[in-house]
Amino acid sequence: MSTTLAYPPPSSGAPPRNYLNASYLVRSWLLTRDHKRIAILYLFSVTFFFLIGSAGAVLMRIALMSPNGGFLQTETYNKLFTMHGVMMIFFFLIPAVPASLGNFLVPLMVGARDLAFPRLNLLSWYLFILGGGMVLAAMATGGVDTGWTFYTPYSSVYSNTNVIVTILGVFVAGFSSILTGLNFVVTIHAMRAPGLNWMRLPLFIWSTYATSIIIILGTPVVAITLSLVAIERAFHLGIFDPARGGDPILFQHLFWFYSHPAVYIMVLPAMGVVSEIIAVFSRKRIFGYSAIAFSSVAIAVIGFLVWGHHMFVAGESAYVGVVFSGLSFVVGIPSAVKVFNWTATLYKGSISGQTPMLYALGFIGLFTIGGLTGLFLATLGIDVHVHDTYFVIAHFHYIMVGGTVMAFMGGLHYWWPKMTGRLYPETWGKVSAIIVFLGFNLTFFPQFFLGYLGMPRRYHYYPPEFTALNVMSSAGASILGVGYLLPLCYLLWSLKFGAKAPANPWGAPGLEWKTASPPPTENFDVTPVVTEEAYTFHLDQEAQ
Amino acid sequence: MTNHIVPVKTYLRVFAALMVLLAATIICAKLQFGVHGFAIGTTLAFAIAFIKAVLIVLYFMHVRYSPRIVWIVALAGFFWLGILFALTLCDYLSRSRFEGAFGY
Amino acid sequence: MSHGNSPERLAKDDGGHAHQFDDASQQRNAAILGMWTFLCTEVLFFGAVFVAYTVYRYRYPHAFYLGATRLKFWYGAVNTAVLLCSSLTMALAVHAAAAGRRRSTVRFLIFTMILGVTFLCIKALEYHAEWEDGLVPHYHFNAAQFTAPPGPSQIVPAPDYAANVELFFCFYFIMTGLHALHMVVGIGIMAILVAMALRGRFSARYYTPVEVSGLYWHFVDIVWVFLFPLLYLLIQFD
Amino acid sequence: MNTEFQLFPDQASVNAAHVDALVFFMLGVSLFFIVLIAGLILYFGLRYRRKPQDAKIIPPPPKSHLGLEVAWIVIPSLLTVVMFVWGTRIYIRQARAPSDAMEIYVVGKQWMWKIQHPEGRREINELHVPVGRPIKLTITSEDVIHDFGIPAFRLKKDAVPGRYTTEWFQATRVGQYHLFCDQYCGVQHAGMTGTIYVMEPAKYEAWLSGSIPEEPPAQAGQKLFASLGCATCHSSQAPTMAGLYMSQVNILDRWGRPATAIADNNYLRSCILDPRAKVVVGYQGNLMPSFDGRLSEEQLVQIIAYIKSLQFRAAPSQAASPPPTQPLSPSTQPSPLLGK
Repeated sequence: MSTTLAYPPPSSGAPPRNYLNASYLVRSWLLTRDHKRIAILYLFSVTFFFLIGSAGAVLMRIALMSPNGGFLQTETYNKLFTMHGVMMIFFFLIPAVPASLGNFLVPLMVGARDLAFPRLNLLSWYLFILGGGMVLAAMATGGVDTGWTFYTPYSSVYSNTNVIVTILGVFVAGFSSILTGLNFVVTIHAMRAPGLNWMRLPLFIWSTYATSIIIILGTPVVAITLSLVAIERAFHLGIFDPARGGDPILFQHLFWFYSHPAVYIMVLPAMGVVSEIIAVFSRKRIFGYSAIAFSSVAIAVIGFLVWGHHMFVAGESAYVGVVFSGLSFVVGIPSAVKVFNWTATLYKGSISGQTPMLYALGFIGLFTIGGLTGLFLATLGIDVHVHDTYFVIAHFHYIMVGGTVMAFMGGLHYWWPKMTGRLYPETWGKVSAIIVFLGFNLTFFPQFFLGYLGMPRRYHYYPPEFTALNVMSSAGASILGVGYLLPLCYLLWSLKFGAKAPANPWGAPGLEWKTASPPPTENFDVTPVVTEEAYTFHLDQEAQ
Repeated sequence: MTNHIVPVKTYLRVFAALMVLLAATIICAKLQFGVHGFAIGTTLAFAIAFIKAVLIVLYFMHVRYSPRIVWIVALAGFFWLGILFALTLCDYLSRSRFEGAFGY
Repeated sequence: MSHGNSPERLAKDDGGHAHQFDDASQQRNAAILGMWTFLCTEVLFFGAVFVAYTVYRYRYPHAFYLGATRLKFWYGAVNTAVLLCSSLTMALAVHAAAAGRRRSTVRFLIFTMILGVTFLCIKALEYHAEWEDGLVPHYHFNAAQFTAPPGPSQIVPAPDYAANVELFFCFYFIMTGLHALHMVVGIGIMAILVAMALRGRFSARYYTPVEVSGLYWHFVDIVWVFLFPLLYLLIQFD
Repeated sequence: MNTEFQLFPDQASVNAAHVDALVFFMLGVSLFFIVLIAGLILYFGLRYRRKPQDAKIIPPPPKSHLGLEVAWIVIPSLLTVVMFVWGTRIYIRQARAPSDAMEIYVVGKQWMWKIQHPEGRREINELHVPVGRPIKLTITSEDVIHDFGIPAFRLKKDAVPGRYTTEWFQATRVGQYHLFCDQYCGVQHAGMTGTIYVMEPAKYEAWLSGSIPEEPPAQAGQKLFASLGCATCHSSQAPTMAGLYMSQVNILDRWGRPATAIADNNYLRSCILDPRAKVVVGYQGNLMPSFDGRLSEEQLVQIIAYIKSLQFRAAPSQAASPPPTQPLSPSTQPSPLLGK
């Protein structure tokens, strides 16, 4: 393993050369193969898609304030929830943490100069943009009204909206995600720094690795399944059409084979982020490192065995329903283990309540609620009642918004100094973290009640007795919106006006903090050699 | 991953085996196997296909001479495909049998 | 060494490597692992269609059997042989590349391409014959031919019986079409390899692209090895 | 129906009480863990917060504690086993309708529910049922997937085109309750709602007779059975229908091997629509024509109701034993379909 200087040291006087000031040409960004620049490209793209998806959510929440559906037409409402789902799931939640933070951090954390296949990495971003563009084009030219689940035969025969283009967009984005996962797996296997064995890897790497396994093995299935729907529509075949011998339940099997594990694609990297933050802001090695590491892999594997719990009332056999219910409980255990381990890490730590830590602690609380309500959905008798109601909506928003987005925000603040070389304003950070937490709970907690009362999802108008809870939820959404807009403003502000960040502002032990902020293009002046376990704190790492 | 060079003779032997197996498939397809013809014939056809695939993977694709990680990756794809097959068919195979028993 | 501003450039014959790797062997390992990982996704990609096909074949065994009897068995058998031959020539191309024999590498790559094109031509002939026979779903599907199978009694078969045969042909065209698409991509890759080999880009120390493309080609071959019994060798159950 | 603000839904069926009991158990467990985790986070966060004078202190790394780690794997696992078993019992009880249940047929289409009572009365988007009596719904759809959900009964089931699904309930409280379509089915999905009227049995009878009764489905099915010419064969060359419903039938399964099937709704439906899917042993030579496309979903349901009405109450027999005029067996006589 080479330990020579990877690039010439900066000449004195000039500002140190880093990946951001290496070149300012637009071309140098659009043709970059630097994983850090691609991460920034992803960060901007997912933020853009997040804003589009959020706009859909805002309009829906306004419409749902009145039981007759407010100012929207029903067709429009249906297209909005489809757009919200497709954008948020395929173009924000799935790539958010892995493709932006993960792209930036994986090579840094394993002590490599780049990902294994930088050109594939760039291609992956272009595919992502192409896919997103196709979906946006489909939205702009009339929209889609199938819901993000594209259930047949509605999507394949009955809907007369832009299903094919949307599906192809999701298909292309799927390949983007496969390329990213492939890059991570190979990088983590083949390019770790000397001394960095598996049990010394940061937990973020473990969770990214587990995520990549799911991406690689799950995404192709949904890609081909959705293509079959597109083919069925385009060529008038009867693959899933019951009128011509097809079985719509088969579509659901193939769809959920990916789309349930996709939930773990979204939340596993978030768990990795939280593990990093909890350790650093308690200045303690994470309690039960190996339990957390292996539980990530366990979730990745068991997560593939539970998809049928989306189909308990769909007409799958009662026998297989029992099997899937049992397996669904099993996948809850590794998640519970993680929560207990994070909590135990705090014990006798030196806890600093800075913004990333607030987000991480919020994550644990909200993820706990999301996980426990998941048990209700795994329970056959109860799922029959709450399936396809707002209970499900509330549950998965607790996991995805309360979990993934909280962790994404926490991670963004935590690594912001490293990515941009600037510090964000701490007070604003704390204030908006608290606003997000409160707004989130006000938005989604009432939906548990709505769901148990029986309000179905994807309803544009509803019986009047559900009004009060819906209004509460919409009120919460407005607070949540403020909570998201504030960071957008002050983070952009800090790019120009923020204080210069030191190499290691948090006193964190990871390899990514051993190089400059922002890092040079080649990441490390000297290939690092790892001699300790992850999260071994030393006084010389003290915040500067 | 060592740079193991497989002798040409090995390739030719594997190829000969593949052609023999192909001939066997064709013969099996043209034979009638009596009472359980369907089960025997189908099993044979897929067993032969499986052996062919294993030969190609082990020799042409050099897995036999590759480190453990390549074995694991190669098996992982088929293992996950197995999950998809098993649990999906679990539904279809149990439908008729249990629909009566559970009352619908 | 190729660090610096042009990190991706590969040194020619000295077993050079891209900047992100420490040495050529790490790069080769990464490339091979990467291709295997990609093949994993391909297994699931084809696998999902196989699962759908299996479910329907289990549901409609009669119709699927009848559909299979209308396929051109010998076209399929000959194509299997052609593909197995191409796998051999591909393996020999990798072998020659590993030994640093450029001319031999090029020759075997071209053999492989020719066999691949032969496969596609036979497939095209077969598709043509199926169009003539009215077996192409929706566009040229003659359902009437599946309404009166020969038998001792005067049966009026189910109208959706023909639809089930049509379902078989949907899967036939989707599966073989996907496979043919992969063949086309493989032949394109080989054309690039030939060009690279002619320019002397490979050596006994650096031939990873040939090796990795070989893995892909063999995988496409394996898919056909399973497609053949799956589509052509359906057995009458009586 | 309760149109006031409420936080907990009406509990109006036997099943609803079972589900709620389990929900309260799980809520208790969940609350315990939420309070535990949130409490510990708050407590640790305050108790061990970094004070300015601690800036230079690195706390010692955690010691591993096997007992603790085992405990928090085992205890949640045991709790989930309880939830699993309890929830599955409810589900299985709910999957098996009592044999004396009154059967009502439900057909969903974009965007309405068409319902027919055993006595013939039809309704749209409304379902009147007597209190205290088990009611079995047989559900299908004419177009896309719908879902027949009744929150007050803690019940829902998808209406899948091309097959029958069922659900059953026993209402315990007189009143009006919501009916929702719970599976997104197109533009007016939110409008595919209705009302369940649970009535005293006497009032239900009055309601039934309150209008001109339409033909009961079984009776309509009998007429169809005659007019379509079914009766011609299903007395001599084809299996008789008497006592067939829910009996065990010897058939040739998908693989052409002898097998048995229960002659339930889905079996009868597939026999009518695709007679060769499951051929009764001994009748391979004389397959019935398919009626696919010639019968509406409602007519299909009526024929099945008629077949059901022909059940023997005593001495259930093997309805499908081959008549002596057709001494064929699968080994000697290949199915004509395959005789190529």
